Amino acid sequence: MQATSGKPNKIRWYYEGLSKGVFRASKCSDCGKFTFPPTGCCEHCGSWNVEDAELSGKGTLLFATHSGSDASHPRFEKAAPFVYGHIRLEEGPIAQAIIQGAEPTPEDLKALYEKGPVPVQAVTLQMDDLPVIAFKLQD
Amino acid sequence: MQATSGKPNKIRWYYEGLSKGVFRASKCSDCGKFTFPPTGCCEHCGSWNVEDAELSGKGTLLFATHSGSDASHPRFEKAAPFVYGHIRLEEGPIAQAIIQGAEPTPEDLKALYEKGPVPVQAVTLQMDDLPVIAFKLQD
Amino acid sequence: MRNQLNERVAISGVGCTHFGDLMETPAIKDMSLQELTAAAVKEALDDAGLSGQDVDAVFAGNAMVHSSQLPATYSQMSKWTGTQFKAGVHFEAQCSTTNVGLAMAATAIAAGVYDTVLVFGVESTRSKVKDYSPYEREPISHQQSWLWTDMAVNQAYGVPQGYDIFSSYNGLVALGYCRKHGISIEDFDRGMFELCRTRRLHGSMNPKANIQETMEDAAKRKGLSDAFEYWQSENNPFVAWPSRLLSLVTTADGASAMVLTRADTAKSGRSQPVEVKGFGISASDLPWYGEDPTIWKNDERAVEDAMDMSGIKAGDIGYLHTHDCSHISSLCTAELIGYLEPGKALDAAREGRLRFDGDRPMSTHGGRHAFGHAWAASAGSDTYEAVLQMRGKAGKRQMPKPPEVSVIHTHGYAMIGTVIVLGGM
Amino acid sequence: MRNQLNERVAISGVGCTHFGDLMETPAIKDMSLQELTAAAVKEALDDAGLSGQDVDAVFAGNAMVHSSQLPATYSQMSKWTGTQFKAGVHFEAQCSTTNVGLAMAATAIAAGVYDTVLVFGVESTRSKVKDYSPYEREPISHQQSWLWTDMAVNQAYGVPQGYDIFSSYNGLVALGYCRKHGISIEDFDRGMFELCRTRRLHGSMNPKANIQETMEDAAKRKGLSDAFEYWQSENNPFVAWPSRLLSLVTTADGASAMVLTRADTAKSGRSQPVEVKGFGISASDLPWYGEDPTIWKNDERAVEDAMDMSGIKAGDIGYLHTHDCSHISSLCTAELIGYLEPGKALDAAREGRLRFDGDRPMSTHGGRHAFGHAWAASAGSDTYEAVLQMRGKAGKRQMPKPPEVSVIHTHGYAMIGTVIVLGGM
Ligand SMILES: [Zn+2]
Ligand SMILES: [Zn+2]
Repeated sequence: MQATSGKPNKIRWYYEGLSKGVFRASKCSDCGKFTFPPTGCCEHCGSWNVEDAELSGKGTLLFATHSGSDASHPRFEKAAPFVYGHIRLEEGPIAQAIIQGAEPTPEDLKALYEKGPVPVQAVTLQMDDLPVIAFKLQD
Repeated sequence: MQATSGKPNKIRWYYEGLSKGVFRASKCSDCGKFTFPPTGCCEHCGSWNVEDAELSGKGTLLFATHSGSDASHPRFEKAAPFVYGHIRLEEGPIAQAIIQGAEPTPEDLKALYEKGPVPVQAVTLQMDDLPVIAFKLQD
Repeated sequence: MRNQLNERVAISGVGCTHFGDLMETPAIKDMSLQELTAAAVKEALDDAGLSGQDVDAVFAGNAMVHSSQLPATYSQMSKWTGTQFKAGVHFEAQCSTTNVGLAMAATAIAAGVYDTVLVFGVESTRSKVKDYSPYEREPISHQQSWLWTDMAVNQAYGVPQGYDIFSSYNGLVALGYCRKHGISIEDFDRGMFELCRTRRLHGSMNPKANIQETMEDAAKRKGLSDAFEYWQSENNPFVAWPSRLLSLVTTADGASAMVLTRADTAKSGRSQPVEVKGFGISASDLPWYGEDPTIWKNDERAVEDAMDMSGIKAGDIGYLHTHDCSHISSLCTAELIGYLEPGKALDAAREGRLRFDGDRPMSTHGGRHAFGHAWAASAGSDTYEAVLQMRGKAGKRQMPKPPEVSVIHTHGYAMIGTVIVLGGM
Repeated sequence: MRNQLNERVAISGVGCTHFGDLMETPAIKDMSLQELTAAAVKEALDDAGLSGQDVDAVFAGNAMVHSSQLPATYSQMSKWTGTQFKAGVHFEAQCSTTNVGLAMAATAIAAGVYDTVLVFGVESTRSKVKDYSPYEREPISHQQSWLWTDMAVNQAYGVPQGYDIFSSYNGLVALGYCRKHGISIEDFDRGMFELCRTRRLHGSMNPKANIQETMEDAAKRKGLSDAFEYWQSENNPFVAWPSRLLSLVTTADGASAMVLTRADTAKSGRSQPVEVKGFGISASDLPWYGEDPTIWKNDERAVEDAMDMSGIKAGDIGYLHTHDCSHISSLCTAELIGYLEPGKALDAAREGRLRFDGDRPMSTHGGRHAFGHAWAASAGSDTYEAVLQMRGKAGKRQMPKPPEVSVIHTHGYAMIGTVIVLGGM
């Protein structure tokens, strides 16, 4: 997890992974749980004994709604409004992220809600200045 | 002390005075001391029973040094470096402000230091965006 | 932790300004943040019968330093509040600020250090310092406001990746609630309407509220005869389906203050004191909930700690405020606390039970929507309301029977659940 | 106020990073503020033999939110320090931050609420967030740095009217000191040189210091054989006559942390605990002094309260740090405390009495000039040094006889005098 400067910067490391379609996390050697996205400490038990890890990107979309139509951040001006979802990842972590494969309309969202949990796969959206994680509906 | 909008804003009121060469303060009706520049509360005893007041602008320069040569604020880029002094006002308050009538050189400042306390008079410096108080050497 | 207060602590004075816009609202128009703060502080000190020189310490709350540009707030406010030379600190726990300040003040008194502590919160969410002016302000754009507010949200991985407050705090929670309790989207929408109608009613009875117009009057103003028609109209779009705009916070500028003191001296003050019986605080980064969006672990911890410290049970609560930047989230918290039956919060709203004159009164000042939200000042406005209700001094919106025990829950953004328990003395 | 701690409180762990530049200094280069914080926290928790999940509350210090952009610091750091779901608050008292946090933590423990509290401070004074990047930083210009730092100074009337930190904190104080004690400007200059030389010596013995080069080595590097010649050269201009550049703070990025706990459980920790015997805090707006620039009323109050709470006298102090953003101000404070004889501080510097091996050791880490200054992290670095000295673990710069009582004074900018008293257990 050496960053470009030769020093550890986990945040840079995460985004460098994302730009290559790799979903980086850290895994606790004590309790075995994942911290996603990665830090240098286990968010569950506080152990500093964590290792670099990669996640499959597989997950289940539990609920989906949408963002505001005016982006709250300049990075997302072109993208807003977007579908935003609540996801359980295969390896355990819960994530919230942009969802691809549905429109941010009450109709699409209601259909998704009535359908219940559906499988999703993480993908990388390359924004103007940063790669961003998103999840694509799988059916 | 009504500000332009019809509501009290003591800060605006102070600067409006300054732009006319008037040195505004508040005076405590309980302990009789001045709060300069003005607030709505006596800085000495905590009383809310304060009245608008004007100061004469007369004072005594106790010590003088100079500012940095690179202004720490854009407003003072043209003025820096300037002589900066520690002043006892006739009405009691202590003030620190720009001093006019001496150069910010070790020579001038040493001469001022060796001379000891000297009388000064408040004047208004009109900066690009705001009037600023300064004190002029009186001899 | 032992989770007890070794000595009894009381609130002996409270103050709160009108919540509104420093550039528009007549009651606070053109005031500096120094003067806005002083107005709340003066009310609290007068209420306690004290001056700024009588307090031992000042806990100065302000969250969005980008709009206020007044860090070291303890010293910048000291000549405006008469508190020169007192101990101080500037702190923030975002929208929990003032009540986290109350907790810190309570510990400083119960530790034996201070006898009297002034806590205040001040915020401008509507405008910022103009250029380098010492008094001119200018409005903040919608995006600027969220950029600065969202600085409190995970800056490494949350905000950069598309985090959206409306989704996380409203839409997903709403869907989780409907799914869990088998509530239809239509019933949800009707329940949210009724809750907002109650909050608007409360706001209309509160001369300090940001919005004092009832939903019925808003409908009339728009030429609609029916408030629910107004609710479902283009005046109230979905901000995060199925949650609508009027289920949200309205932003405001404002200040609040409280004076805390040793309980044994509080009774000799000017006004009826209220005891700080307990508190609980628990912070969490995103995501704020696991698979079930209605259960927030940080709230569970905060509630548990506050209940434990104060020794009260849910049935003892006579008045409750839960943080309602998001109305649906506030109902989840009320159910978590046990004030409302699980899954029945919307029914309670529809039945008017959450009104000031109902059997489960909540947020009688109008809450974050009608009273308005001024980040660091808001928790103090909630406490202010609770103290007024407990004293029987809440004016038109006074609960018929003043509560003996009040609980105030707030969410400090991004995220810190904070619960305080107040009791009569 | 009663000014006592109802229960005994100890520091059971301390941590501090290298102070330097996140964009340049090898030991911390390219670290995020989250990682910089975690490094200090890990050291403190390891020192105490605890994990983040063992603490009850986190007091998160950060002063210059404009450079860090991490408000709600308690939650933004929680996954980097293992402290999810703990109580928290973000606070600042500028350059007193970490020690004001220590005082707040001590009250929270002595009140009976928490058993263990983590306090940290983190700051970047050298760089800021670049654009909207979650990890890239860029350097701050001199003017930008002062604009943001001076936001802590009276924004109504101080900064807008030409306030200058170098004048207020150095030049005027120096002149007041010389006048009061009949010291010539030449003797003043020589005394300031000797003080700086001592601090540089201390920095050279501290592997975490911002400047580890002695004055002699700096002179050599410039091709000068004599350190005093270097002092009087163009390398060391007057920044506020008669005060020179090298009598000032050097800015840095850094983080510090401490773990506070009940004294009765502290001894079962991993390292030798140190007791928090007392503290005093007093804030003041400008001007910080009256006619006599050497006497600051806020410091008088803070010193008096800390002495009173701890029950110590000046003669009990074995190690002293006074805030030395301005070296002359730091000497005035040492005289105010009674550690040095009035008017004799410059003599003490010349005689080497202020060195780690002298009879009046001060700022053995190198102080704000050599160790460097990272606003909210700095007071914690002073406490870190005091704890190391008291444990006999300060390496090359270890005082021959570890002090039994240490006093740490800091000035939170603009202005809050803060004094803490530490004692052996
Ligand atoms: Zn673990
Ligand atoms: Zn007075």
